[in-house]
Amino acid sequence: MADLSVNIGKLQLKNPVMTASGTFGYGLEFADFVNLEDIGGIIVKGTTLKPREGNPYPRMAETPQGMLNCVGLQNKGVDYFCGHIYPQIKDIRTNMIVNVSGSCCEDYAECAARINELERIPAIELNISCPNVKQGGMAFGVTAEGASAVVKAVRKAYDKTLIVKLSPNVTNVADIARSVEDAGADAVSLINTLMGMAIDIEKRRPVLSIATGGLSGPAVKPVALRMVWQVAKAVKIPVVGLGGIMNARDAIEFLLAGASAIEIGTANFIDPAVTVKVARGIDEYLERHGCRSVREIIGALGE
Amino acid sequence: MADLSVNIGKLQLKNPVMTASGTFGYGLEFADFVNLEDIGGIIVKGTTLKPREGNPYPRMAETPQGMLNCVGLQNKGVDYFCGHIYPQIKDIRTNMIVNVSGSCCEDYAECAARINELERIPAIELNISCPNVKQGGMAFGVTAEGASAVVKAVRKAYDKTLIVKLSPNVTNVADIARSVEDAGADAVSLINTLMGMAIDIEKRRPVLSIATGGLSGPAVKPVALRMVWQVAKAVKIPVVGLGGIMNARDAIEFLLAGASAIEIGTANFIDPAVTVKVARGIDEYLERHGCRSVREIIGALGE
Amino acid sequence: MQEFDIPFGIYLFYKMKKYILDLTLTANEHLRAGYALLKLTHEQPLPEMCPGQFAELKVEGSETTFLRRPISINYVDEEKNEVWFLIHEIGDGTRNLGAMEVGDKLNVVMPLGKGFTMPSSGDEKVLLVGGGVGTAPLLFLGKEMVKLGCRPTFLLGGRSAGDLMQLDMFRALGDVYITTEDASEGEKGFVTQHSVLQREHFDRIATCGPKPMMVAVARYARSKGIPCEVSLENMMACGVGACLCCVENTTEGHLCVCKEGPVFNTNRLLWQI
Amino acid sequence: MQEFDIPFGIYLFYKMKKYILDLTLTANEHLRAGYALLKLTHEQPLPEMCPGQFAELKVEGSETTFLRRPISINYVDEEKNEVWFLIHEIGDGTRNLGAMEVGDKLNVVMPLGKGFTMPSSGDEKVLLVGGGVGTAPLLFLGKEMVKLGCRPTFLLGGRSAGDLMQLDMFRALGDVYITTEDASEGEKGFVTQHSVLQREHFDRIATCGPKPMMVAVARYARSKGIPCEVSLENMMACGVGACLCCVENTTEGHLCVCKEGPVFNTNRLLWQI
Ligand SMILES: Cc1cc2nc3c(=O)[nH]c(=O)nc-3n(C[C@H](O)[C@H](O)[C@H](O)COP(=O)(O)OP(=O)(O)OC[C@H]3O[C@@H](n4cnc5c(N)ncnc54)[C@H](O)[C@@H]3O)c2cc1C
Ligand SMILES: Cc1cc2nc3c(=O)[nH]c(=O)nc-3n(C[C@H](O)[C@H](O)[C@H](O)COP(=O)(O)OP(=O)(O)OC[C@H]3O[C@@H](n4cnc5c(N)ncnc54)[C@H](O)[C@@H]3O)c2cc1C
Ligand SMILES: Cc1cc2nc3c(=O)[nH]c(=O)nc-3n(C[C@H](O)[C@H](O)[C@H](O)COP(=O)(O)O)c2cc1C
Ligand SMILES: Cc1cc2nc3c(=O)[nH]c(=O)nc-3n(C[C@H](O)[C@H](O)[C@H](O)COP(=O)(O)O)c2cc1C
Ligand code: FES
Ligand code: FES
Repeated sequence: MADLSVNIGKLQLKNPVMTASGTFGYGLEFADFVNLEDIGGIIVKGTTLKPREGNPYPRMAETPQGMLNCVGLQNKGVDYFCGHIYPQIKDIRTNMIVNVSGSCCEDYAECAARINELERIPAIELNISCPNVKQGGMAFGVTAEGASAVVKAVRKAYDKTLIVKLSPNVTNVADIARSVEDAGADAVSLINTLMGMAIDIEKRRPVLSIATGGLSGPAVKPVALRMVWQVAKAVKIPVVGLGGIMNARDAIEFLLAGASAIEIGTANFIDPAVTVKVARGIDEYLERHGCRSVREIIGALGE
Repeated sequence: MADLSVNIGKLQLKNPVMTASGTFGYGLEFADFVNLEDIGGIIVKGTTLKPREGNPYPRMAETPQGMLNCVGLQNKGVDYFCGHIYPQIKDIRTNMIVNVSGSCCEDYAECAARINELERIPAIELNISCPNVKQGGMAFGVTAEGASAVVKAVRKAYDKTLIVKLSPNVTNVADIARSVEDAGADAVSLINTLMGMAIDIEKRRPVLSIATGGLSGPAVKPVALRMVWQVAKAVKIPVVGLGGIMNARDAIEFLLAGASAIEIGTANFIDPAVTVKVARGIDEYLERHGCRSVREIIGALGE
Repeated sequence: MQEFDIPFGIYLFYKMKKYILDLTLTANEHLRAGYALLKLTHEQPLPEMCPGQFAELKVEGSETTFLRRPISINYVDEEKNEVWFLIHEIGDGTRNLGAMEVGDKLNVVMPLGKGFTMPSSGDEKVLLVGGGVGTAPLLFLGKEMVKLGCRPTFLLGGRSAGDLMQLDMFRALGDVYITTEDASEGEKGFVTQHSVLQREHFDRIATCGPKPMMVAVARYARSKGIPCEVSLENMMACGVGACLCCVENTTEGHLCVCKEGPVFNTNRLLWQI
Repeated sequence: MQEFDIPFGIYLFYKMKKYILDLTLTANEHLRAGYALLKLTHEQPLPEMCPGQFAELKVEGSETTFLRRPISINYVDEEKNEVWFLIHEIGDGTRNLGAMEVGDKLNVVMPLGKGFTMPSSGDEKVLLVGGGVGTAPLLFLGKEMVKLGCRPTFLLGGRSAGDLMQLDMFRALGDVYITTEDASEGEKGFVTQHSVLQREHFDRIATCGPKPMMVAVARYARSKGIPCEVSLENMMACGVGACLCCVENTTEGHLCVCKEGPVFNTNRLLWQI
């Protein structure tokens, strides 16, 4: 068995496989299918300062090798998280990471500050890229200035590992990555969903309640991989790669493109045990290629 | 049979189905499979002022429900087109439209001026969005200023129908659409390919010769549809929709989203006769829904 | 650790463990055009399941089907170690399922969701109302009720006689009343127009079928003050309460049909009843 | 109107019309592990095809196969109105093709590309060199040469005896020489080491197989001044010269393998021979 451990800032992962926010609940929903402690990190649902009901139904549409969602950050707010969810997940022996969202810098910072107090949460992932909420969300993620402002605000309030999740719905993702690096992020993760749409031609109206939603799954993998490659070349901080990863082969593509770790989202819906299979598959690949550590293949892309 | 005719600027199409540049050659390659005159318009290969050899091999990678290409505008230049191709295609009784590319405003304008002289070419599609060439190409397509400059230059040199093809690799496609509308475009078409990447994990290098390429096919359809919808709301000129259209249902989604016509690209590789099938399928849908004309469903999207 | 403190009001249904299983098809019976009854088994004893719960089926060989498909548990044959799914072939996914052949493997995640409330005594008079493929979960429900000593009453509706499936099995479990819109079997009309509703009193109603039917049943139940549970459909992605795609508007806010349901007491729903 | 004035140096091969056909599988013979010989027919007479041409096959039921797959025409049986494809199962697409069952439909676009140059007289001594699945087009080529009165010489290579397929059919057409790397059949070594190359003189060589083999054959041909044609592989999308994805570097610039090839005279290639 190869050494699968990687570091993201001060965060130590036993393997580079994490779960993507919004697709793995609080981990507990998958406890029947996988040993949660075999996963490098679990990034839980998007959490906001105040509770949110999310968008009306329908929130989901299937697309060719992908899906659209417009959940819209439904969650019971950070207080509920700290009081009710945290006690249930704090003893899971892997990195439990909270995905934090907001609609203004203050909200983001206050939410992060609250989570900073939770001993067993070693990192947050700042979601500045959600396409499914009217205010804030993606707005921060699409300009270097917006991204920088929110990261600076959170950085003051949060002293553990700060991962910033980038939007793919931009002209130049490397610029935005550099701006959040300068603003103090410990790592970036990408991609969040691509903004898309589906139409019901019989009813002649959008399938989703708010017309548009975020595209995820294998369909977006080529775009995600390109962006991870561009960002890994542009910044010095670690990059976490995601978008359409279905198996170990996909995961290794992201590692080779320069990602220090990866996240698995939509694939959990197709195979609830996919995470541990990917970790095992990476190990097999390393063995086959005579690598002692997964770190040997991170960014190891020839011409 | 419903009335399938639509207008794009001064251009009259017998039906809203066109072929996407770079995927249908000069039409002749498909003459064994479909009656070319049953297609609303044929947009031929990207043409540049000077001949181009394109990128080295490999230029193609298959992806989940899509493909990447980095052909890089291989073509023999506008002189060769005018002298050798035009005589062969000028008598095909449908709209033969030339897709024009360049690396600076002058090249675009000169190329367009040459094509302006060809009697049987009623329109050009200006490709300001090719992700596969180093200079120019997409660079023009990703800023409102760049797009506006090249459209203004071409508008002076070209007096027939000018369709401008937009890049999806941008933060705000509606802004760019508005800027080319203001610069004098008669119509916009979108989307060109999304920039993506694929990696060969055994060889540990990118699959494509220039690392990245343009993603097309069903995988991109949700993104394309969303952008067409956004642009159709933002501009008054007609919108031509494309990206992943495989069948009549897909085409109708684009029409409902606000496209006055559609283009079919990658689907021609899967079924060389798809174009006429889509035209027929649109007709059947209209009959079934009691519509006399396809124009009744353009932009007819409820909430 | 795996216990949930009711976040979002979600709770585990009998804390039942969920499994990912590769089942083997033992029979595919085409009960009528467009409907397939799949019978599947496993080399291990099948897990415990409750009526109203469902499974997420992985569709193989369909280029257009990306996500799993939620299908109710139609019946469990403990002796044969079989689980049955009744499939209405309405799209590519269900058509591929309906085309399965004996010996084929089917990957399922199950059992999922919260099923019907079981009667607290054998004396309860329970009415089970189904329409179309919505009759599927009622067969298993009826069977489990019989085990508890109940004799359920079934009220099944269809457009015409040919629409009704598995009638023999229903009849073996309890009284069966039928309505058809064309009067080809039973009384003419919709289920809520059936005379048995006037004649008899019920302590509890469970229903599954097209939404207009379920709304009408719920309205009847409310008018009589009878507790009523409905099994809802919804577009699902994860099936385990993780993605929050499949919400229903309830008195407690947005609840996930896959986890808090698919069975809900109508009192919790914000339907216009 | 459909005639091409050699744009990009591309010309129509005998101006042959291309068809989209739904063929029916009449046999699937597993010649050895991982290789399937598909025999297909059509209710109409099959179109005219030339050796070296290929077809684009639509793979059904594979979630990961999006594009068609280019496969050489292995053989045409005019009497039975059959076309054969020899499939090496190396990925999802070819594995799905290899799993086809008698009676299944296969959608093909054919015939595509430019095949081998045929000898100008029956007196020409032609050497056909193949390796691995690259022997596939040589069977059809040999057959057509025999029709012209030639007796072709086949030189076939493999790692070991079990790798060689359709030997009986080759032997019925001409002399067959074999090399295997493990000496389990014929001479030991690579095809270019076979003694027949020293003993006999050939007027023309055609080859198909792994690139290193084809390069070695081309080098031999050049050293002897013999005209040599090779059949190239390439990643294809359209298969008809429309997308320009499948280029090979030639003395005339980038040429499409699907339209200007797949067969090229080695003089036109920029290979390091
Ligand atoms: C808890 C639950 C239990 C179910 N039990 C059964 C059952 O026992 N037997 C059975 O035949 N079906 C059942 N269904 C419905 C079944 O899941 C859908 O019919 C199936 O997913 C359709 O897939 P498809 O690929 O065939 O159709 P698609 O091509 O995906 O869709 C065809 C049409 O059906 C609609 N549709 C698709 N999925 C759903 C859905 N989940 N809910 C409502 N409409 C949908 C689409 O919008 C579209 O108009 C159940 C659904 C749920 C949520
Ligand atoms: C003109 C032509 C004629 C051919 N004739 C035959 C034939 O008669 N019999 C036969 O078995 N095969 C033939 N091939 C090769 C065949 O097309 C590929 O093996 C097939 O496309 C692989 O598809 P797949 O889905 O099984 O593999 P994939 O999963 O797509 O790929 C598996 C591996 O093979 C490589 N590969 C895929 N396609 C090609 C290709 N076209 N060329 C080179 N490498 C590729 C991939 O990079 C990957 O490493 C021919 C190819 C061409 C271009
Ligand atoms: C149903 C659903 C809900 C999601 N919710 C969130 C969220 O709350 N916060 C977030 O940052 N990303 C969210 N995402 C985005 C995913 O974390 C991930 O970035 C995206 O799905 C791409 O990865 P994938 O293709 O592996 O799914 C969500 C995605 C899905 C499908
Ligand atoms: C092989 C290939 C070559 C292309 N060449 C061009 C081109 O020369 N000019 C252009 O504007 N678009 C070109 N495109 C983009 C298509 O015209 C189209 O915008 C894109 O493929 C999306 O549509 P689709 O999903 O229907 O293919 C090319 C696409 C492909 C796949
Ligand atoms: S389907 Fe994911 S929460 Fe219900
Ligand atoms: S595959 Fe399209 S040009 Fe050859």
